Amino acid sequence: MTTADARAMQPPFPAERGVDAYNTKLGMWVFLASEVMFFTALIGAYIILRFGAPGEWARPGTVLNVPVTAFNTFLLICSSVSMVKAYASIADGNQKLLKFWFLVTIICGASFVGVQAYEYLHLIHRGFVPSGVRDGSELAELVANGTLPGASLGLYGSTFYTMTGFHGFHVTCGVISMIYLYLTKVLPGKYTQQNYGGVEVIGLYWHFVDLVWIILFTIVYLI
Amino acid sequence: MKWWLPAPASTFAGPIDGMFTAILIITGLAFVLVESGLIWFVFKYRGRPGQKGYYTHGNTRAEYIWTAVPAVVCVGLAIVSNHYWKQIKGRDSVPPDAYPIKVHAKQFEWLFTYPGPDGKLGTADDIVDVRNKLHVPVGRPVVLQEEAEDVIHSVFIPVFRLRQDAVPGMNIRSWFIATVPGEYDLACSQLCGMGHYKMHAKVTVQSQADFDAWLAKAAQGDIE
Amino acid sequence: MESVQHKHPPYLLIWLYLFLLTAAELGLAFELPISRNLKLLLLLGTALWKALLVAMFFMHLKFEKWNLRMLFIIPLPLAVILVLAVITEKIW
Amino acid sequence: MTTVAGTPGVGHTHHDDRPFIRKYIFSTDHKIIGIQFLFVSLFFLLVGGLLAMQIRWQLGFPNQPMPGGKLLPETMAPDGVILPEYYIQLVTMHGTFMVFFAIMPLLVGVYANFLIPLKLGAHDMAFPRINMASFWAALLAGLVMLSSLFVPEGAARAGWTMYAPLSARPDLSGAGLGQQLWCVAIILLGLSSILGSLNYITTVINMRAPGMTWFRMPLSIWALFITAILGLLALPVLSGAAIMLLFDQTIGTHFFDPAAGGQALLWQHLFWFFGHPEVYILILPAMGMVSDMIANGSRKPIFGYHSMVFAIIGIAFLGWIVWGHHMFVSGMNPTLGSTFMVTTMIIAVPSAIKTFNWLGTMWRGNLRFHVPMMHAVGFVAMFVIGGLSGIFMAATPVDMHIHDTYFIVAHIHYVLFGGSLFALFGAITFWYPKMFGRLMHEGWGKVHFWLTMLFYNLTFFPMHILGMAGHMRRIYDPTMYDFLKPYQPLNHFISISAFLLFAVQAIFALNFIISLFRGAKASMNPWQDNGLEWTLPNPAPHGNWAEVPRVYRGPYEYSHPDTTEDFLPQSQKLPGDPEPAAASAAGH
Repeated sequence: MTTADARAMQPPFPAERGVDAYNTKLGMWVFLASEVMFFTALIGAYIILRFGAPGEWARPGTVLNVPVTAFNTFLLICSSVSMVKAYASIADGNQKLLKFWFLVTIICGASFVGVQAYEYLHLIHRGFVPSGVRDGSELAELVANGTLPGASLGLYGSTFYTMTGFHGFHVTCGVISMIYLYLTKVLPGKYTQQNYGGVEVIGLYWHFVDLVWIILFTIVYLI
Repeated sequence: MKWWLPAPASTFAGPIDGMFTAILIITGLAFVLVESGLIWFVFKYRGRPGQKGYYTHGNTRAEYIWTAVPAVVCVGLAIVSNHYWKQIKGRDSVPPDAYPIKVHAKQFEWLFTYPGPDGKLGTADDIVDVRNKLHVPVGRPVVLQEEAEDVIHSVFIPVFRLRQDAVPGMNIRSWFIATVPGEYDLACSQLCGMGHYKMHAKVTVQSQADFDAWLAKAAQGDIE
Repeated sequence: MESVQHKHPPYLLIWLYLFLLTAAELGLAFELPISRNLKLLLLLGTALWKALLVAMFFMHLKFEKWNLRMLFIIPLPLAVILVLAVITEKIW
Repeated sequence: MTTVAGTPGVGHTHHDDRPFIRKYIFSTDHKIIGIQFLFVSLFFLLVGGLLAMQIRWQLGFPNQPMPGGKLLPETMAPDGVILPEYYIQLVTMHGTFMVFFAIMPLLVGVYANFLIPLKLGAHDMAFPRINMASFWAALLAGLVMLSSLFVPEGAARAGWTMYAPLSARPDLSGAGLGQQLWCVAIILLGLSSILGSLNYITTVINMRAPGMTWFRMPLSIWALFITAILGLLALPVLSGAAIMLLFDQTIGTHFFDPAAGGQALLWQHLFWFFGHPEVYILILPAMGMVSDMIANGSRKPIFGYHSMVFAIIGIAFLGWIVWGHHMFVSGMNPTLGSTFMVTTMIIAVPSAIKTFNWLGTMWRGNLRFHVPMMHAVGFVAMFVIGGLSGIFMAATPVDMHIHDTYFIVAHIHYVLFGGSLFALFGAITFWYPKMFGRLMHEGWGKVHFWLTMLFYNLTFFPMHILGMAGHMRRIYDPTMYDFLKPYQPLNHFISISAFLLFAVQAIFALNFIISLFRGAKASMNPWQDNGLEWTLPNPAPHGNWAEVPRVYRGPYEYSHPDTTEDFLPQSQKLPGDPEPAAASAAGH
């Protein structure tokens, strides 16, 4: 037997370790990776369409109500920090603080959804709809008298409602799951200093939703 | 029935058919090599009771070879492809003196607009919307300016080896030089609705004189 | 999970940081008389910085192993490739 | 066998007293879910096949009444003659069913579910309930898609690639509800695939048995793992695109509407950004399972295990940057076209490596031609043709001529039928005993293989000739064109071959069904394989192992010089083997 043969006969045996994350946490991270690609499709379409838009894009603040949404952004950031405080509390074994911070998170999250619903209603009332601008509405007049560039408003409506709508959907799902966890796990005191995976995992999801909003707020409302 | 590509009728046919043949030879060799190896192994190493296989986990040198050879061949093909691709579809490939014809595609017909005597599209003497009849002069660059009204269509002229989608919202230029006078088929090759199969036009390649005569008649409304 | 008193990052400070950055963004978007491109760059930079803060501290990526971080990093170049490639469509 | 020491405990002790509905219908057992996927996707394979037969009838016998066509309603085929609007529904739904509801779930739904825990020595998936949800979402998606054939205006009509704006405009395509149901079904399927993928990935990373290091995983698991990553990252893009398309159809958005500034090519970019990884989702698991079957049939270790793994990873990586080769003539930026052409040429290399390594595995082997091995060798032979014909399309100038012709149709069927489906016939036969405890009939299996091989080639090889002549895809009546008229006899021939190909699949179906009840009882390890799954009784019990198995070596130790037998199971301890550390079994 030649040396090459002998080398070739060594079976491949390197040893290594896993990623040191328990199943649900790893599963959530994997899920978030796929969420990144989902929002890539939506945000990517927005960037691409805006680059190729037929006319000038409406300036920030002309269609959307930025102060209200800035307040909403603030709410979501607060809910993120309260979520991480809830996590820190139970990691230190403090049930009482966990209940408090978890509830704060739910309230902030639910308020975010509420404010967004209000924003949508208001926008639709002004005539801003997914297909662009409704005929005979307040915004249609602005387009007619030339204060609002009209050529790209169809794309504006399409991308705005799709992106923020799906973000809102994610927030809603998050709030519902948190309410469920609050009633079935947090209030009965089922999370302990030894077992608080659920808080960490829902937290990961919640922070991710917050992270997406940080990007969306900047590129949709401010640019 | 021919067992080969259609008879060529444009200058693109040369390089494209040449590349087709070259790839056919290369892949044919690979095909024969692999399949004959497979068949040979199947017979030579067929199982016999009481015998064992040769215990090996591989051979690095052999693997290097069969990684490198396909890599070199593929990169070579890529270089050749890119060379011709730039000539055919490249950014600046359209000859400046090319004769422009506007192609307006819609469900389910082709409307061709020819420039009038001034040789420019978009002027008053254009012969507009000639239905399903593409006439081109032989031996002269022609550039199709393709646009679509409703959905995506695709200009496909097999004898020219020419294919280019016409996309709504875009104006796409696609050029060729016809070499053989005659009557050919132009087909839509992108599914465009239920009438897709019948969206075809006749291509007539004719001498410059015949073409000019036809154009003069077409200007009078007689496109036959 | 071991039952020791954890040392946590200063979450409230990060919250303040995020709050200030958001305020800065709002100011940038409306008030500053600088060129549009610079504004764009600054806004995107701030947004990415905020996103990074959330990912690093709130999602604890700073404290995870590299192979877990990879999970989150892998999709990002794909996203960039997709957007950049398609954008060239309108620029070429 | 030299020694039985270290063989893990088999024979599950606890009595399985779950009620029938929890055990077989709403089961969380990965094996049952895999079998559920198997039945459901075989059903959709049949649906797709029936649609294909109608397509072939129209092409081979244009405008003649189809036998049995009178059963179809007036809106599809009055007097049995297929209408053009029904024909484009046929091509659309054939592609959709075969890609999304037959091949993909057959490869991923069935075998990722069935094999990953069994081959890695895990009790079940990481998230059994999510796994169950994934199955039911897929079934629901399939039923929604099926129902779209029966709505008033008929099913989606824009081809399986659903190019906008045709798909986005009911007034232009002629189908409103059908197109919407297509989008809904695809979004549901995306959800199902993502749930499945996150399960597979977590399981592979976290639930491997002690000693099952990354490079001791069978290639089937490597392929399924990488496939899961592709699915995880590609499907959301399709879902996003389908959502935009659905909104364009229903609430009046303008993503793909050029009149309002939308971009028609955006759909193509998004679709193929998903679609090209999808292509590898449809072939990588087949490659992995073929590797297992070829090593088993050759009684030899796989040749170049590491380069096989790296080839899979390389394909997966390159698969993300070649999507534009579907769009060379779409009006895409030609410089981008050059880039995609180069990457496409390069992706041929890892496929070549795999092919040569399979040959290397058979070289100096002691080949056993059981039915799975025959299909695996058939896979290699056919995949080579499909792979090589891909090079013609990768060469951009040549693609100008053969794009959207039957050359492409031939190529995709050589890869998906000659490739994936042959691998699947082999895989079904190979793991049948572990699923159902019985063997499929060997003789009929061989008859099925040879007849399929024959008619398959008679069906699809002549399509290359048609494609070279310029025969377009998706046309209802080729006799409309002067340049295609001479080729009608060939179309005729292809159609007859296709009918025969379909007919001989009855052998497989009958063999599959009859063997369920009458097949010979299988022994624990009928193929004398090394995988962990063969240390379990047939069919494997719920929870798989009473005691987690330990793994001492790689998966392909056939004809090892130290043993008298020509196989050496992964969990069999030889005297010199060190005990594995328990580190990789984290996550419980």
